[in-house]
Amino acid sequence: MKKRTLIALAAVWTAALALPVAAQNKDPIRIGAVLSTTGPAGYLGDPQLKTLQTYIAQLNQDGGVLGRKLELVHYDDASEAGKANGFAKRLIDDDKVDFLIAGTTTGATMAMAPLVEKAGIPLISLSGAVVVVEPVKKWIFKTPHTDRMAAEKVFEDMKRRGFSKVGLLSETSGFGQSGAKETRLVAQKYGITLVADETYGPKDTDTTAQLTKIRGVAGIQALLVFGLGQGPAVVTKNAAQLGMKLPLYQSHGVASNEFLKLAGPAAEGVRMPSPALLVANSLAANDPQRPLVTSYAATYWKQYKDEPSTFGGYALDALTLGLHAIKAAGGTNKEAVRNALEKTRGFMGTTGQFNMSATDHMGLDLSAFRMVEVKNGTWSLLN
Amino acid sequence: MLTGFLQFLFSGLTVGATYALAALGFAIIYNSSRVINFAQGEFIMLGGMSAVALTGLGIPLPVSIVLAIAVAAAVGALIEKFAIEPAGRADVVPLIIITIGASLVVRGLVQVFLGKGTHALGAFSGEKPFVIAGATLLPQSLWVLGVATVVVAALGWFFGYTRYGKAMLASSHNMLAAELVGINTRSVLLLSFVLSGALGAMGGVLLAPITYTSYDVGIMLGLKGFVAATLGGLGSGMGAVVGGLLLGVLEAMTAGYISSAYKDAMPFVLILLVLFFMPNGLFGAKTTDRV
Amino acid sequence: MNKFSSSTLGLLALAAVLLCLPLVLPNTFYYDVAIRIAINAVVAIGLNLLIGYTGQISLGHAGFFGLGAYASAVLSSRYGWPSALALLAAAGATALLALLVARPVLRLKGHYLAMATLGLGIIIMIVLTNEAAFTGGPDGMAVPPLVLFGWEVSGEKSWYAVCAAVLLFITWAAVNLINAPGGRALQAIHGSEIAAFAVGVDVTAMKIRVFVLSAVIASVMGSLSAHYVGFITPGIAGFQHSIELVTMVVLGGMASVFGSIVGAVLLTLLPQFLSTLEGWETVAFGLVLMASMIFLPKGVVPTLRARLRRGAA
Amino acid sequence: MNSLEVTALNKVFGGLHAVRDMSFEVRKGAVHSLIGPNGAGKTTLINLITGMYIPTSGRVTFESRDITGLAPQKLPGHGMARTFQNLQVCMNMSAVENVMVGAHLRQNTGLLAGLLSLPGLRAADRACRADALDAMALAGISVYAGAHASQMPYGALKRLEIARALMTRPSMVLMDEPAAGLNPTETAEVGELIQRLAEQGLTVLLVEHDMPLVMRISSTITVLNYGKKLAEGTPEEMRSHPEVIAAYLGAEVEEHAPLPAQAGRAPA
Repeated sequence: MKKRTLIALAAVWTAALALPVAAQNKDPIRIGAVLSTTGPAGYLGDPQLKTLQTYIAQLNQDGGVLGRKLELVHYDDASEAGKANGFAKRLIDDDKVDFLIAGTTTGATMAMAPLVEKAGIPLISLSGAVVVVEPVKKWIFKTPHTDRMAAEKVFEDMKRRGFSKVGLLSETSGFGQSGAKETRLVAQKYGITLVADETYGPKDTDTTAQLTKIRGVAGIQALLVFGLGQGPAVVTKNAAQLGMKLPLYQSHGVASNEFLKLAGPAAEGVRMPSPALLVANSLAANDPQRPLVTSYAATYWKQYKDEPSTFGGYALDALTLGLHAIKAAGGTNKEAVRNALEKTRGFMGTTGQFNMSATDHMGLDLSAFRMVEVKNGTWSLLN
Repeated sequence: MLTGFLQFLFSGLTVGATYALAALGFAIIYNSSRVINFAQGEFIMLGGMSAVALTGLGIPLPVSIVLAIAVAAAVGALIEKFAIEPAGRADVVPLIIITIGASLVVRGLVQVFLGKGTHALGAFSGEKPFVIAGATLLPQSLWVLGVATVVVAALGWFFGYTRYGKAMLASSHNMLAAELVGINTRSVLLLSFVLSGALGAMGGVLLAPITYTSYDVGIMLGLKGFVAATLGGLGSGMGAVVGGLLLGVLEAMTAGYISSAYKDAMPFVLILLVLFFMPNGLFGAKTTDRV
Repeated sequence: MNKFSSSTLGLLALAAVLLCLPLVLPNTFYYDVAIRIAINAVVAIGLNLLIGYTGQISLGHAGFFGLGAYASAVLSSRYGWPSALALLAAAGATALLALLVARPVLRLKGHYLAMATLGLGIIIMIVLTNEAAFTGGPDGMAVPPLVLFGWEVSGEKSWYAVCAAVLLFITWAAVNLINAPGGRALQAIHGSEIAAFAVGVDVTAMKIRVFVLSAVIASVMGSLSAHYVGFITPGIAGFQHSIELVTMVVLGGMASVFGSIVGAVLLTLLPQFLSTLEGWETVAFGLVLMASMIFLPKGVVPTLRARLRRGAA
Repeated sequence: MNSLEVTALNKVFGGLHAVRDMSFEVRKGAVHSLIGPNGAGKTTLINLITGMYIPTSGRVTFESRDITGLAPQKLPGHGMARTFQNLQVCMNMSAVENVMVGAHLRQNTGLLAGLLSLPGLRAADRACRADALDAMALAGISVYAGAHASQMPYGALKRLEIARALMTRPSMVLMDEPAAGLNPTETAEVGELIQRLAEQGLTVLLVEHDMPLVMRISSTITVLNYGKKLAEGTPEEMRSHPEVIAAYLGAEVEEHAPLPAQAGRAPA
């Protein structure tokens, strides 16, 4: 074993193991975050982390909260629920954080749930599935709309257009499958029968096979695609390629300008439920959400030269909700902060108006969603 | 019902052509070094992503494409120089881990510099699909199939009729014998990585307009390329092409006729069945133990 | 210092470390890391019997880990089986699948064997993802706590005790096997299959037995890990996890039981230290993998042992 | 009484008729040598007998039991052991362990038994280690008792393989060029070893190129050429047999004048 190679290897290992561990000091309000900034859900977690970092820095310049500086301790769970569980334990036991903003994906949130409930520390989740808050868990709240709400908003619009035979094409990811489950549940409530039920893989590069099958279903009037990332864009382009005239609905998962860029002209006429953030400029002047969403969009653009995504908005709301509760509780006592969170009413966030209660740890209603349609390449608000 | 079948066939062949290019990349490297290059998928990703990044800087599409292929070829050379060569005569498992490490480094760098979003590359010649008996075919698919055939033919010529090509084949059968007759096997290994890097990038660039690209598309495409190469018989060029096309078509048929949920499982079920009955793949060379 | 006594020394050292650790660990987070290391080490030791000692490759062993975890979870939460029984049933089911697949798979050699096992692992993960009715699909499912003979194992300290005991037992058992006739037959297969034939070893049968053994060990640890974490997602059966397990075996040292433990320690700690690298973790993890395989092809423990022996000689 | 009988054995690899209608017997306790120029089919014949290759036609019986085409791992059970032309030693194990593996069929090789190190097993293992050391002593490599296989020279490894074969307690051993690559003193020692084993009643079938060794220790010699039996008999008969000399020195020698006596050059 040549001397030189052994030293080189020792250097690699000591460099990896000797990284500075965050200094501990008592004062600041410590916010723990476990987000997926790499792996399949990486593009969801990335804007969430950037939003937290930007706003915490800004708040610290304005003197922090209750005169205490804010400190963010973040770990990346690489879209793996097992790692999220491990890092949550590190935040609770080792870093001793005051509250958690964690769980880009539903899987990660549910993996941390048993820990949080046992340790007794508030966690605000950024994941979409309704299972996060149903049945209600004492210490767990969430800011994103649920997939059930998205399905209901879509079915409301379909009923108005007289559609009753609808197809469902869902993604085999956490978001897609729980969305599909909720869609199947609420369909009858709106007198809609699902005449087709197909799936596609999150990283699929071609869905013409599934679409050809759906197109062949007799009497089908519309298609709901439940997924996020590149999948729905591939479906939209394939539908155009096949010359399908079927009205196409998407989930709030793709309510972002990235979808327009990817789908291109094929997206014309596509409808979806979307948070206010996407159509900030076309909101009515007196709309209570307008100032919030426009300032968030401006702040994010100034910092990253990129449009904010709805998923980043969930993180901002979680941060403001958490700090609002700490102010209301006058400190970072976990039980007090939890109670304050539960009593939050009429709180305006980028996602919508939060009216929490002992039985509803999300507090959003259908008004938080706006139906939008793609008209000549941009989003237009439908009322 | 014909339109359905034709549609499945077209989409299968398009995706299959990329699997074939990836499988060829595997075969070339396996041939000259017995290394299974798990970073092959990242070359495909690198092709697509660098083309998107370059066009984003305003560089015209054709130039961006050539540069993207060059970038992937250069990365292939770097991996060979700094990972495969220092490893020397390591055996199968450590070499597999080294190439996986290399794929992590490539993916990590692209993720940091080109971000995590999904990108699309403009189609080479428009988006208006051709309609054949009800089934539609994108012009880009023709580009994929056309370029793939040209590349396969060129490789057939290179390995069959040029001195350097034959040198590469010789060193794949017996590294020592090749060295004894004066073939610089080190540069053969380097060329094989450069060539398969370029091949992978070509596949990535061709497919990007149809299927988008992001920093992590390489993982599944690489695995499918490995399945296609093994299906055809490791190290056999013909096997790689046939394996790739067969895989793409069968995948589309599974999605169409069986269940779209198990589309991704099909290649692996297929490879298990093939290996159970033909332990050396469809065209792989039979090897008997010499005692 | 012949091989046998150095292993007893190793066993005593391991026992000592496992006993003293609780005095040193500052809070339950460090227990959590120790527990994950113990679980990974046991799976790595089982896998090392297959890869290091018998010379067969498996790039899909996380599939058996995931199968054990999900079988245990489904049986205990959806069908109300007592968790100990569910764990054994899960191990039985995994053994059956491993047995079914082993015969055709183990006829293959080198890269084809790597491909077949890789495919097997991915198929298992896709099935776990798609059969949402049982497994809760991609969002995973909750797992009730482990009840061993009436004692509900909860809290880091009791879990640490269970996992440390299992690690000590498996290390002791693996060292026994290596020095027993069965272990020697496995190593003979790795040395030269033809020599093994010549002394009457039924090579295929032995390969199948060690494949099933390592699959069962992975399944049992999958079940334990599921009960410990309390929530599982299909990702635990994925390709990434399989590669981590193989890297632990190879980095620690092929054909070295204590090497697998060292490999497990290094690979489990690494993400914790790399987590402060903000976005560069993937690059760093890749570089560490490559550097270790290039500079330490024989693995950490065998290289140190060779250094020691050369130093002493 | 014959321990091995080969009748009308044929093996065809594609176009090549490697072994052609081969019949011969090996008497119990004899040292029977198979000689012939390179490519005569000697190793193929051994591999056919020991089940490495499946015969195209013909029959092989060992101690009056038909073992034609029997799987190689079944033969040690019936008392037949072998060594190999190109060394088959497990370099990942110590010398003693290599020899102990020879006792595989007599030991409890269950994995569970091994894992739990059941009481009987540890005692049996100690006995097996002692037997292995005896076998190594017999083979004249006791000096390597503590060594690892990878540290041993080629000559010692050749004899390690013999020791391993002996550990299976065979009644017959097929040795494929045991003296290949050995220096003269080592070759002499192997010769004595084979004779000692034959005296203890072991039947030996030897494939060897070292003529002095073959002539000194063989009781019968069979000469092969192009897969056919050319001649068979005692060493003296073979020494002067015209066809054997022709086969070895090549037919064209016949046309020129016979070679003067001191033609051979000293070995390089």
